[in-house]
Parts: sequence; C-alpha cells; structure tokens
Amino acid sequence: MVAAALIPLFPLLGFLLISLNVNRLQKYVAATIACGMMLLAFLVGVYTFFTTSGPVQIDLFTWIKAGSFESTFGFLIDPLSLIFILVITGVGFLIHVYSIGYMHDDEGQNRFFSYLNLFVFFMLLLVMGSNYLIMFVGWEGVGLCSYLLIGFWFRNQEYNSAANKAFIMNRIGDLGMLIGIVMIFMNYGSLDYGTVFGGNHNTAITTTITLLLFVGAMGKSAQIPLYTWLPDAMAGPTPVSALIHAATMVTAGIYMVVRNNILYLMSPISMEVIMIVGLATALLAASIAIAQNDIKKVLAYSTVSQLGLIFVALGLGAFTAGIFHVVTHAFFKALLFLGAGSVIHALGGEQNLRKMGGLRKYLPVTYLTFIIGVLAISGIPPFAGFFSKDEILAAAFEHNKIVWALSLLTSLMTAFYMFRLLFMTFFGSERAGEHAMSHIHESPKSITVPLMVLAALSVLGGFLNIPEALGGHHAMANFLQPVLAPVEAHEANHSTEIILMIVVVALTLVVIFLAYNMYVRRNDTSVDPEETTGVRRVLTYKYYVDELYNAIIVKPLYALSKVLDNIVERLGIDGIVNGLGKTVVYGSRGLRFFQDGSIGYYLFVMVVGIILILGYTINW
Amino acid sequence: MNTLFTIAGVGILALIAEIVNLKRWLTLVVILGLAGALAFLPWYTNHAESAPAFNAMLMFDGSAVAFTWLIVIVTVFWLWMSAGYLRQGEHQTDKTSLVIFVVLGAVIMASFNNMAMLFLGLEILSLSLYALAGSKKDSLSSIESAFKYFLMGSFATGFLIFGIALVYGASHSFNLGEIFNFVKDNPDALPAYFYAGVVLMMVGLAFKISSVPFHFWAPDVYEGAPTAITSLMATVVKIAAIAAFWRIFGIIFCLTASHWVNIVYAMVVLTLVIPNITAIYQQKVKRMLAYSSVAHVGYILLGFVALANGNFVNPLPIIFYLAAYSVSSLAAFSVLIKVEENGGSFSGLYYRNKWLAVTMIVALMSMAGIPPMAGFTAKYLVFIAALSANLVPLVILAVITSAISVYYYFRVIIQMFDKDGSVEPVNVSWSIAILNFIFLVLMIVLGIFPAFDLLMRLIQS
Amino acid sequence: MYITVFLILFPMFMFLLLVGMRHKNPKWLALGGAVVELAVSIYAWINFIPGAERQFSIVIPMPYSFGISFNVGIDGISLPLVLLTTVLVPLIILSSSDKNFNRPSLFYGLVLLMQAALIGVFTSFDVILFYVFWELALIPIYLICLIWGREGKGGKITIKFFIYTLVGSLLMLVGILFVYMTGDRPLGPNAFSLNVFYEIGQRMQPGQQRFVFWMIFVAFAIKMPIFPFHTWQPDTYTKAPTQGTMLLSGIMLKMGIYGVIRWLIPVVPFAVVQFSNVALILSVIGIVYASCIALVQKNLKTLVAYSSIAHVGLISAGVFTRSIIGIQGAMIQMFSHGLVVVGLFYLIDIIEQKAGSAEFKDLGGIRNVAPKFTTAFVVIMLGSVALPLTSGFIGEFLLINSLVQYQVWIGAIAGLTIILGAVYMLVAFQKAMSGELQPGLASFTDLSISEKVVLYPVVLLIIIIGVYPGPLMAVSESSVSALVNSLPDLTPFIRP
Amino acid sequence: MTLNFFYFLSFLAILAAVMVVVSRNPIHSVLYLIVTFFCIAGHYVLLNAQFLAVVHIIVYAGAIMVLFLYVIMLLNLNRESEPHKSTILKIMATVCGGLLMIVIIGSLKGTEQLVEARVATGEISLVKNLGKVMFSDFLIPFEVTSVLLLAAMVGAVMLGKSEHTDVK
Amino acid sequence: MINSVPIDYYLWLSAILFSIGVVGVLFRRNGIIIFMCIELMLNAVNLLLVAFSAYLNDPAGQVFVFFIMAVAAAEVAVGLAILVVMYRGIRTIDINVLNRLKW
Repeated sequence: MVAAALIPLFPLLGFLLISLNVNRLQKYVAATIACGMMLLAFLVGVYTFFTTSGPVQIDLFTWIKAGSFESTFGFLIDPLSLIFILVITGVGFLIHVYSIGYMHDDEGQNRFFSYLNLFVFFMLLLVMGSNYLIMFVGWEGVGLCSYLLIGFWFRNQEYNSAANKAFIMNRIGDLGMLIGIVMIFMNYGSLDYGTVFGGNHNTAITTTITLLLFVGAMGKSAQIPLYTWLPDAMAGPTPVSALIHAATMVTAGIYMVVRNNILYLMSPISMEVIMIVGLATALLAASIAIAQNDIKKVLAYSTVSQLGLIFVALGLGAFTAGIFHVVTHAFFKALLFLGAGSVIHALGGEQNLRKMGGLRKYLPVTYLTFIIGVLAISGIPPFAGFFSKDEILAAAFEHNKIVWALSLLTSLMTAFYMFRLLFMTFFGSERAGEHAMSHIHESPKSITVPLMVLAALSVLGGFLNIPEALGGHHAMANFLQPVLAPVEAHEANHSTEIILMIVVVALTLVVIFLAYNMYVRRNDTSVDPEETTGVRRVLTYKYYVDELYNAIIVKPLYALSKVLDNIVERLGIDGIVNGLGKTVVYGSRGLRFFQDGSIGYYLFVMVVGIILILGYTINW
Repeated sequence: MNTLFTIAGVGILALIAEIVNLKRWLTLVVILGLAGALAFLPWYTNHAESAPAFNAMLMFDGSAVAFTWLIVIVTVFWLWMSAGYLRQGEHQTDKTSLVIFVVLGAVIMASFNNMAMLFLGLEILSLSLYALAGSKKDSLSSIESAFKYFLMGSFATGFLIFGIALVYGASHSFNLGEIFNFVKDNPDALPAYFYAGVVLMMVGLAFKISSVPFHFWAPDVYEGAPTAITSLMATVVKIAAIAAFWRIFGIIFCLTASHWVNIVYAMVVLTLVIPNITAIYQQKVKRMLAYSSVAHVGYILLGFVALANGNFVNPLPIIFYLAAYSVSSLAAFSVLIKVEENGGSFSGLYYRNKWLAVTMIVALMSMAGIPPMAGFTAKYLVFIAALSANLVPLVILAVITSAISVYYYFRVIIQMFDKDGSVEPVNVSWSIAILNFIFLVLMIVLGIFPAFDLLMRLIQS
Repeated sequence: MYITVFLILFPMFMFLLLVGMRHKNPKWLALGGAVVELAVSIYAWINFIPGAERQFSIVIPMPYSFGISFNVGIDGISLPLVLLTTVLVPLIILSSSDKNFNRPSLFYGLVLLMQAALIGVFTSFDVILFYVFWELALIPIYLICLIWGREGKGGKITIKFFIYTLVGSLLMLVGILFVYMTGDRPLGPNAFSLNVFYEIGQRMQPGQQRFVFWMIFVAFAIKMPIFPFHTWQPDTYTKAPTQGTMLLSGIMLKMGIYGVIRWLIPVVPFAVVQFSNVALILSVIGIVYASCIALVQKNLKTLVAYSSIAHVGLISAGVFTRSIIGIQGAMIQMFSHGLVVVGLFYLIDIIEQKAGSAEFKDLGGIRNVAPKFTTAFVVIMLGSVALPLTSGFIGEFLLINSLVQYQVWIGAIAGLTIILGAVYMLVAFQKAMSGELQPGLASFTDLSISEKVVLYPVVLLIIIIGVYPGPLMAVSESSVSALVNSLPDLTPFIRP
Repeated sequence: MTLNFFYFLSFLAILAAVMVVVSRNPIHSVLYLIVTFFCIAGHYVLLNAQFLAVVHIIVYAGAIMVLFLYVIMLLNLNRESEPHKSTILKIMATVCGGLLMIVIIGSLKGTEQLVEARVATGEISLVKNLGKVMFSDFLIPFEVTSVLLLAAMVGAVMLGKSEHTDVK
Repeated sequence: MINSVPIDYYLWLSAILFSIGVVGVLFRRNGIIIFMCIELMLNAVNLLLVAFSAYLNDPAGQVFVFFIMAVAAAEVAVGLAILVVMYRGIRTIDINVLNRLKW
C-alpha cells in the first residue's frame, strides 16, 4: 500500500529533474520525463485503485510538532482521494501529452513542464493528505503553481498582474481556511481527519469552522466574491487553463467540502450558504459568459458557473452528484479547453471569437471533439454532462423548486453560450485575418490524440454513475459510501425524475435552436462589444465587478497605504522621533546662548541661584 | 600625612630644579616623588587606624585614602601625558611646582578634618590653578579664562567662608568631628543660620564641582585654558572638589540631609539636563569635553544624592565614577592634545593615526557609558545606588540624558571616520603611545573587572 | 562546557587578530574563523541532549564585582539562535567576497566582534552579562554602518539608530537594576543569574512588575522593532552597507524577540499578562501598518525593510501569547526570517551592484537574463510569503495558530500578513523581475560562483527546514515548554 | 556708649562700602574701601580683638590696598572712563543684592540661646592666647599657609614675568 | 563691654557689608573694583568670625581670620598679576570685553 506514496513522488521527481537541469535538457527529454512521470503516477494510481479496499493511512514523518500541536506528513487513501487521484493523474497525463505539441515552439518549454509536474505534485498532496495541514500545503502549493503558470509568459505585465491577482485572491481564501484549520485544532485537538470527524461536534463552532473553510473554497474554486481571478487566469498557456483552471485545481474547494461532509452536515447554515453562493455564482458567471468574445474567457466563466452548480449540489447535500459532476466536468471542460487551445494554436494565438468562424473544415478533429464537449456540457444525453447535471437538478428539485428553477436556468444558459461559442468558432463566415488563414492547419498528433481520448471520456464518463431512474446502480455513490456521512435517502420517485429529464433536455434543445438562430442563421457577431448597450453592455463588462473591486478595495488600500507612508509614518511617528531629536538640538542651540561669555551675567545667575537656595532653606 | 609633606617637598624640589638645572629630568623626578608619596599612603585603613591627626586637622580615613590614591595616580598619568606641555615655554619649573601645589591642595581637600584646612586646601588648589589657567600668556583665551576663573572663584570662596563662619557660629567649632557631634546632639535645636551656613558652603563647593547653576565658568575656562590644564581641572580638581563635597555633605552634614537634599536634587536635574543638551551644539571638541565634564558631575551628584538619601555611607559609586571618568577624560584629552599639535582637526583621524582614534573612541564610549567600558560600570554603580534610594525618576532622567550625550560624543567618532578629511598623519611619541595604550587597557579592564571588592576594602567606612 | 566559552571568545580573538595585525587576506581569515565557529556550533548541536537543561554551561564569578558572573550556557532556546548566528555570519562574509572594502581587516573584525556579542547575548545566563553583550553588539554594527555605509557626512541616520536603541537599552538597564534592588541583593556569584532573577521578578508586587515590564519592554520593542518604535529601521537598513543590513535584520533584531522570551515574560509574568494585550495589539497593528507601507515603496530595499517589520510583528505577537505553540513558532520563525531576510538583502545587493539601483523605476525584466537569480529570488520570496514547504510557513502557521487560540480576531488580523505579504512581495517581484527587460539592464549577468555560494545554501535551508523542521524544533521544544510551564498560574488574569 | 560707637562705626562702614561701589573713580573706591577697613578694625576693637585689629590694618590698609593703588596707578586706570552698565542692569543688581541681604538676614535667626551659654571675656584675644592656639591646634594650617603663599608667589611671578613675545 | 551690643547687630552688619560687596560685584564692570568688592565680602566674613569668636569666647574664630587674611593677600597677588597680564593683552579691565569664550 506504500506504493500510493509514490504517486505524488513521481511528479515531484519530474519537477526536480527538469527544474534542476532546466537549461541543459533537450526539449524532448524534458517532455518525456514530465509525461513519463505522469504516466507512472497514473499507473500507480490505477494499481492502487484496484488493490485498495477501504481507507488506508500512510504516515511518513512528523512534520510539525510544538507543544500540543502535532501534525504528521501522511497520506490518506480512500475512495474520495482515489477518484481525485485518477482524475488528476489521468487528465493530467493527457494534458501533458497535449502540451508537448502545444508548447513545442516555446523557449520555456522545460520550465513549463517542471511547473506542470510541480502542480500535479501539490494537487496530489491536496487530495491525498491525511490531515488538514497537508491539504493546506497542497492547497497553497497549487496556488503557487497556478501563479507561476499564469505568469508563464512573464514578459507581458498584464499576464503577471493576472498571476498576482490569482495568487492574492487565493490567499484571501487561504487565510479563512487557515483560521478554520486552527479552529479545528482548537476544538478537536488534532488536525487528523479521522480524529476530527469522530470528535465531539458543537454546532455553533462547526458552523464557524465550516464557513471559514468555505472561504478557502471560495478562493480556490472561484466563487462569489473571489471569482474574478479565474477569467484573468486565462492568460496562462491553454493546457494550464485546461488542467488547473478547469479540470483539477479549481475543484479543490469541492474536494474539501466533500472531504468535510460530516462537518458540513452538522451545520445547516453552512450548507445553506454554500448553496446560495454556488447558485449566485452559477447564474452570474453563466450570464457573463453569454456576452464574452474571448474563447477562453467564455470557457472560464463557464467553469465558474459549473463550479457554482456543483456547490449548489454540495449545499443540498448531494455530495455524490457533486463529485460526479466534478469528474465529468474534468473530462469535458479539459476537452473544451484543449479544443480551444487547438483552435488558438491553429490561428497563431488568436482568441477573439469575432475573428474566427467557419473553421470546421480546416480543423476537423478539433471540430468533432469540440462538438462532443459542447454536447456534454449542455447536458444532452447520453453524454457525460447529462447524467451528472441531471443528478444535481434532481437534488435541487427535491430540495426547493426555486433552486431547481434557477439551476435549470443556469443549465440552459450554459447550453446557449456553449453553442454560441461553437457556432461562432466553427460555423458561419471565415472572419479570421488572411495571415492567420494562410497558416491554418490541423494540430499535430500530440494534440489531437488527447482530444480524442478526452472526447471518448466525455461520451462515456456519464456511465460511471447512472441513476436508478435509468436503471443504473449509482456506482460512484456506492463507491464513495465510506467517505460520506450516512444521509437519509428519500429519493424522488423515478417517474418524476424521468419527466424532469425530459423537460430539461427539451428546453435545452430549444435554447440550442435559439443559439443556432442567432449565430448561424442571423450571424449575429458583428456587434462591436464597445457599441453594446443596456444589459448586454453590463454583461460584456462582467457587471463591472473588477472595476468595483478596484474602486472599493484596491484603490482605497493603496490610498490608505500612501497616507500611512507619507503622513502617518513620515510626519507622524518618524516626525515625533525626529522632532524629539530636533527639539534637543534646537534646545541646545537656545541653551548655549545662556552661556554668553560675560562674567557679569554668570555672577548674576549665581547670585539668583543663591537667593533661591537660601530662600528655600530659611522657609524650611 | 607624610604623603602631604612629600608632595609639598616635591613641589619645592621642582622650584629648586630651576636653579640646579634639573629641567630635563624634572617630570620623571616629580613622578618618582609622587610615587614616593604614595608609599606613605596606607593601602587601606580601617576605623581604628583612621584617627584624626595633627590636632584633628587631617584625617586619613577610608574615603580620604581612596581619594588620595586616585588623585595621586591620576596626577602621575597626567604628568606623563603633559610632559610636553610642561616643557613648553619658559616656565617649566613654575608650572610643574604649581601643578604639584594643586595636587597638594587636592589631597588636603580629600583629607581635611577642619574647616580651616578645607579653606586653605581649596585656596592652594585654586590659586595655583588660576595661575596655570593663564600660563599660556601669549593667548588671550588663556588669560581670559584665568581671569574669569579667578574672579568667579574668589566670589564663590566668599560664600564658602561666609557659610563656614555661620556654621562655626552655630556649632562653636571648625572641627568636623565636633560639628558632627554638635549636630547629633542637637538634632532639633539647630539655629536657622546653621542651615544657612550649610547651604552657603554647598554653594561654594558646588561652584568648585561646577554643578548647575554654578557651572558657568567651567565651559569658558576649560576652553580657554591650555588643554593640559583643562584636563587637570577635569580630573584632579574635580576629584578633589567632589571629595570635599563628600566629606562635608556625605559625612558631616548627612544628619541634616533632609534640609538640603532637595537642593541637590534640583542641582542633579539641572546638571543632567542643561550641559548635556548644550554640549550637542558645540563645534569644538575641547568645549564639548568641558560640557561633558559638567554633565558628568550630574551623575556623580546623583550617586551622592542616592547615598545621602539612602543613609548609605559608602562613597564607592562616586569614587569609581571619578576613577572611570578621570581615565576616560585623560585619554580623551591626551588625544586632543596630540590632535591640537597637528592642526586641531579630528576629521579622518582614524586614517591618520589608528591607535589614537581607537583610544578616542573607547574614551568617548566610556564617557557615554557604553559597556563594557569603565564608564558603564560607573554609571551602573550610580544607578544601583540611586535605585536603592528609590530615585527612579531621577534614574530615568539620567538614562535619557546619557542617551543624549551619545549624540555629541559620537559626532566626534563620526568625524574621525570622515573620509574626506585631512590626510596628514599624526605622529605620536613612544611615551604617549604607551600611555594611551595603558588608558585603553584601563578603560576596558575597569569596565570588565571593576575590582569593587578591592575598593570596598580600601574604603571600609 | 568550554564550547560556549569558545563560541564567545573565539570571534573576539579573531577580532583582535584582524584588527591588531596586518593581513594580506583578512576576508579569508575572517571566513575561516566564521567557519570554525560554525563547525563548533554544529558540534554543540550534535552533542546537545534534547531537554530543558542548560548545557555546556560554565559559571565564573567575575573577580571583585558584586555578584556578577560570567555565567553562560546553551539551552534549547539559545541553540537555534546560536546556530542562526553561526550559519549566517559565514554567509554574510561570503556575500561580500566580490566587494573590496577599504580597511577590510577592520570590517571583518567588526563583523566577528558582532558575532561574539550576539552569541554572548544568546548564551548569557547572567542578566548583567546579557546587558553588556546586548550593548556590545551595538558598537560594531554602529561602526560598520558609519564607516562603510552609504550615508554622506554627518551620519545622522546611524546615530539616530544608535541613540534610539540605546535609549531603549538604558531603560532596560533601569528595569534590570530595579528588579535586582527589590530582591535580597545578595553578593554571591549568582546574584544576577537567570534563576535568581526569575525568582525575584515573580515575587514582585504587581505595581513593580508593571514598571519593570515597561522599562524592559521598550528596549526589546525598539530592537525588534514593534510599531511604533520602528522608524529607525527602514532608514538604517537602507543606509547601512549590505552586510550590515544583513547583520541587523538577520540576527540582531532576534535579540529583541529572544529578550522577550527569556528576559521579559518569565521575569514579570503578571505584568505581561496584564499588558500582553497592548503588546499584541501593537504588534498586530505593526503587521498591517508595515505591510501597507511596504505596498507603496518605490525601492526594493525599503520594501524589504518594512516587510521585516511586519514579519517581526507577527513573531512578537506570537511570543506574547505565552503559549508553547506561539513561542515555538517564534523560535522557528526567527531562524527562517533570518535566512529569508539575509537572502533578500543579498539579492537586492546583487541587483544594486549589477543594475546600479534598487528603485523599481530602474528595474524590470531581470528574469529574461538571469534565470538562476530568478529562481533564488522566487524561493526566498516564497519563504517570505510563508508558502508551505518553505521554512516561513512553519513559523507563521504556528504563530497564527497561537494567536487564533489567544483571540480569534487578533489572529485574523495578524493573518492579514499572509495576504498583504503576498501582495507586496509579488508586486515587487513583478516590477523588478518580470516584464520586458529594461534597456539599462542588458548587462545584467546571472549568478556568479561567489553569489551561488551564498544563495544556494540559503535556498536549500529554506526548503529543508520547510519540509523537515523536526530536528530544529526538537531542540527548543522542551526548553520552551519548561519555560511556559514554569510561569505561575495566571488563568484568572487571562481574558477577564 | 559702646552701642553708640557701634552705630557710628557701622554707619560709616556701610556708607563707605556703598561709596566703594558707586564711586566712578577707582582711586576713590580704594580710598573708601580703606575707610571701610578702618571701621571694621574699629569693630574689632569693640569686640576686644585688638591684636587682630592691628593686623587687619597692617595687612589690608597697609599692604593689600597699597597693592591695589599701585596697580591702578601702574595701569593708569585713575580715569572715570568706565563705561557703566545700563540702568536696568544696575537696578537688577541692586535688587538682587537687596534680596540677598534679606535672605541672609532672614536666616540669621536663633542666635540667642547659643551665645548666652558662655561668658565672654576679653582674654581670648590676647596675643598670647591667639599664639597658643595658632601654634598648637592650628599648626598645620599655619604651615600650609606658607605653601599657599609660595604658590601665590610662584603664580604671580610666572604671570607677571614678561616673555618678550607679542600677545596674539 | 561687648555684651552691650547684641551679637545680632554684628551679624546684620556683616550681612549688610557682604551684600554690598555682592552688589558691587554685580554692579560694576571694572575688574579691579569688582575685585575690591570681593575683598569687602571677605572682610564682612572676617567681622562675622570675630564677632562669633568674641561671643563664643573661642580664639579659633580669630585664628581663622588670620588665615583669611593670608589667603586674601595671596589672592590679591595672583589676582592683580592676572589683571596686569590681561591689561597688557586687551588694554582694558572692563569685564564685558572678555567674551571670546562663550556658547
């Protein structure tokens, strides 16, 4: 079972090998090392999956010990972590392979692979850690890698700013999480999952803890109010967007909530908060996505929206549905990003949808796989997204009709903007510039093969957890059983569920038709975003949230800092200190004039002194 | 007692040297003579041995012996240091003998047991000093300082003897022991003019120790007098004045302390604050050292107040402070003299003569009270004494002013490392180099191994 | 038992050797001395038996001095700091290997004298001895700043630094003597020893304790420095020669924290309980305040200087929680901060040398030409922002942990350091290192061998301690617990 | 009778003393001071200290004041050329002196009980008695006085001897 | 004979003379007259001592007066020497001219 400890070791090894020899390694060697390590990790993961029965804890060494605080560096292998291990290493491997082609011409390729490997290492730590602190290590580590990779092309200061933004927003979440972790330690005396889950729970404290932990999740999984970094994070190379900002890292928040499902179930308030935040994020992001023209931004907002939807599921207690959607989302969103990357690659870096169109005949493989991805995310049966999304909607329907309605709305908007994306990219007139069109070509094998594999997964992924209504056995739910708290299962009856499915699919098809009508038939792409008005303008400018944050947080912070620096520090504190010094010096300047060199004056002062002294004495 | 005669004899010998042409070896002879005088001085005394002598005119008790040791040793160092000054000009023998008379007066002031001896000792010391201050006759500053010193000194003497007269009138005696007994026997029936006499004596002595507000002469006189004489005033004279002050107020009038201690408080506060602050703006090192010398009186008086207040009759902190201050001060002045001989600018001294600069740095740090130099240990003892008398606010004030003092001391250090300064090297004779090295060692050794116990045994009172 | 004596006296001997004689190569002689010192300290670490006992201790009563003795030893609280000193000093000497100071023997002599004084501070178990070393440490650093600093004539900033810290330490002297005077004033060889001092202090009346607390606290607060006693620091750091800045920030400010742990909390526990909220709040204000100011600095050096204030604020806040976790966190964070800040200042020094300036307006895009330099910068920066698996995280986690346990809100505000720290460091990195290469920086070369020799050990240590802090933490564990457990039971005073 | 004589002498002494201070011509001051000294000598006689009175006149009037006169003449200072201090300073000086007088006189209280304790006879002032005290009890001070005078002489000679160098 | 004059009278007289001396010192700028005023102060003290000596019937007071006289003579010798040297240097004995040394 110790073999499981090797899983994170391989990417770490890869990272070290590449980074220590970053200038010496040939490009293909570095790529081979990186991909090879990922493959090895994946294989060990698969091996572990099939050989493990029940949770296994592997303690490596005592990491931090201070007084009553003790934290081991150890791993916990259980169904939940196994699912994530497989997704991370599996999808990760594919994206590594994809990167070989994608980053082939980049001078920083070796560096890129080392970062990717490092990322996988931290991500594995996150999901495999046997206690909160190790999770936190991974949690911050993936943030670091995300930072490094967003700012990968460091010559562009905008990208660097995006990287900073990502790291800092994540850190805001991390602070909440850190305090949550400390409070866990305070109340349970340990950070070990087992001890904590089996400890004495107090609703009020648990609520605080879970909310604080959720703050961390808000940052990492890009939920309101900390979501704005994710669209900006698209500054990184596309494989990064696929791996980190769609498939794996951003789902860390979901992993964390599911991992702590026992605590969350203790606290209805936290569950409610999660659901509301998730729902709001889902709607907000989906609506923004409709009006975006950057292919990666659309996908980014889509990711935010989907994550929101998953949080709705978690907030409703449908943990399995959440995990299920995470898995399928990893497949199809990775597919979509990689497809988008392929398009961008083909067009020589163009990301603007308004400069695409009609690409299906030039990029057939990309086109086909992309369609699969779009269908999957839109929830068209039998693609993966259908099953997972359906399960969330079913849970919502059961909980609250309004939640269901809003989730459904999100889902429909998803279908709309995804098809908008599809249509604007591959259909209609060819709007790309001549220069781009002259170079256009289908991507190399290393890019298309991962696309195809992911497409296959997007088609088949849904069958992991077919609902009973459709004659399935909830395979994943059963698998996750040991991790989840026992919940009273009061499922809606199957007929209702099937009716709901039909309604959803039908509405989705209507929306797709609408999109087709708008973007293929009417070719509604000519509106310059600068000329938009009303709601559309608000959507194009993302509800002005960035501007709002800038106005209420960033600018005041800098203004305050300037005031502190220039006024409080210089004039105030240092002014007082220097003022004291100056007073003494001026005092000296003044006092020395008492020593004016004249004997008469000296004698005079002496006599006055004597008079005072004598006067004082005789009055005694 | 034989010490006194020996010192007087050495003084007269110095005069005779003019006649017998002994000038070349004069300084050496005088130093040997003083060493001989020390031979007559007991290593330490206890109460039984410290009986008054010569019809109770003198008493070499513990503190007197300690002060005398200090005075003579400091003088020996001073002579070593100032051989050059003494040899200058035409009056080598005169100056030497006057210096010896100063020492004689100082020793009398440390060991008197009768007001007449105090008065005479003080006057011998003062008159010789007046003349010495003006000994550089071609310099107007020197003459001005001599005149200022003389005029103000005699004025202050008037108050001192007025005080002595009043005390005599009240206590019927000039003898310290009798006065002490008189005070002890009539604790409640002392007439008002007795107290007036006490404070007038205090005024007279406060002038000599240059405590604020009777310090005005000090900076001017110190600046104007020949540097070697300035260092004599800052060390030997200061020790003698403090010794006399201690003898009068620490021993004889200590029972009436409640009547005058508040005045000393006020003097301590003023003496800590005013010279320390005034020194900051000084441009001349010599004048700065003058203010610093006045400022140090504040710390010494702080120790004095603490002792008087705490009924703690051991002048150890004061003696140690004086020793530490004298060594540091002599070291600083010895460097100053060399610098004055070489253009008078301290800038870049470190690059011109490393050891001279190092001596100066250590001396200044010692005066600033930075461990592990002697000055720190001295301040430490004073603060301990003051704290044991619950003088916490005064100690805090002293601490703050000594931090202020760092500013002006370190300005000199900064100047010595000035890279743009003069580059002309400063040459130092072997004898002065050895002396400086001894100072250096003393300043550090006194800081690290202060030999408190030894001094304690010496004092034993 | 002679190890401690050796550790203190050997650098002094080297100082005399360097200053007193002529040498062709004072740099290497000094380095040799520092390496010997490092080896001896590691030998001490190996022979150190984990536990609260004082080891390698020796008590020599000073002849003829009231109960002051040369009482030194090493316990769990001293050892990490001794190690920090002995590790950093060779690195600091190495970091100057490309420089040609005038009067090198004096320079390196003073560095070693400083080392002796610092080790003396960390190993003294006699309060007067402690004080003497405390002040002694000030002299060499003052001279270093004065003679080799960047300040023009007058040395105003250096003297401000000196007087500011001196005021503090003199007040501490008053406090120390006050404690001594309230005791029985024995004259034996242990009159000023640590245990006696604790005993007297803990028996004092609350009013007396309050007085002593403020007297001593101010000294440590200035040295650390805690807001609002910090204004000497940024100026001094900017004007001192880089090696001086390293000594100041890397080791010297640990004296203040060490002082609080060893010479304040156990001495006046009641007053500490009473005022720890004040101290904590000042520290926490300092964290936010200094971080904010760091945010708008236009110069890398002042930025790092302010960041140092913020980090130290966190450490002192943790110490004032008086919990094992807080103090242990402080111990490890002191070590880590020493490494990080020395690394950062060295990086800035390299930038200044190669780019001629550390102003952001003159920098940018260094990454393009100096990848190794960038890597070192990134790792050290991550250590500074306390990323897990760097040494900074261990300390900051424990410190925030202790603070949250003390008071959630204080912990939360102190925790802002992990956000604000990231903000200013990343922005600084972005401005200085990323972007297009500034035209003036085309000649910026990557790390030379001599630079690697300094930076790589720092980088490695940051990571090694971050991954496996166990051995280092085990050193101080039992001493810290013994110290915390020896405090009188003050539960009724906590959180009234 | 004695009292009246006392009043007369006192009045004369004070008047002459005031004149010392206010006379413009230094010579006049010297002469007034001599008058004062004579009055004081008269007081000594009243106090039965005849020997002292004689010595006083010899030393002060005969030696010291002559020295003063000699110097004034030597330096040719017998002009009324002294630029006087400003009036305000003079007033302040007088006020200060007055205040000083008040505090001193104010402090001279409580003499009665001490003085009445002894019976005063004139014998102590006889040369014989004074000589006994001087050469027994006060022998050392007497000897030391010789050193004092020697020192004064050396000092005065050193200062007075011209070195044939120009004063800078 | 002497008892017919209360001792207080002598004390007051000497206090008055002393104060006049002090006033003179503060009043005048002429060095030599200031010096004379100091002599006046010393004489006031002498008077005080003699009075005490007479009323206490103790010869020590009078002996002390001898010493004061000796000191006064010595002081005059040194003082006048300084005065002469000073006059040689600055051609005046006005004390207000003496302020090279200040601040």
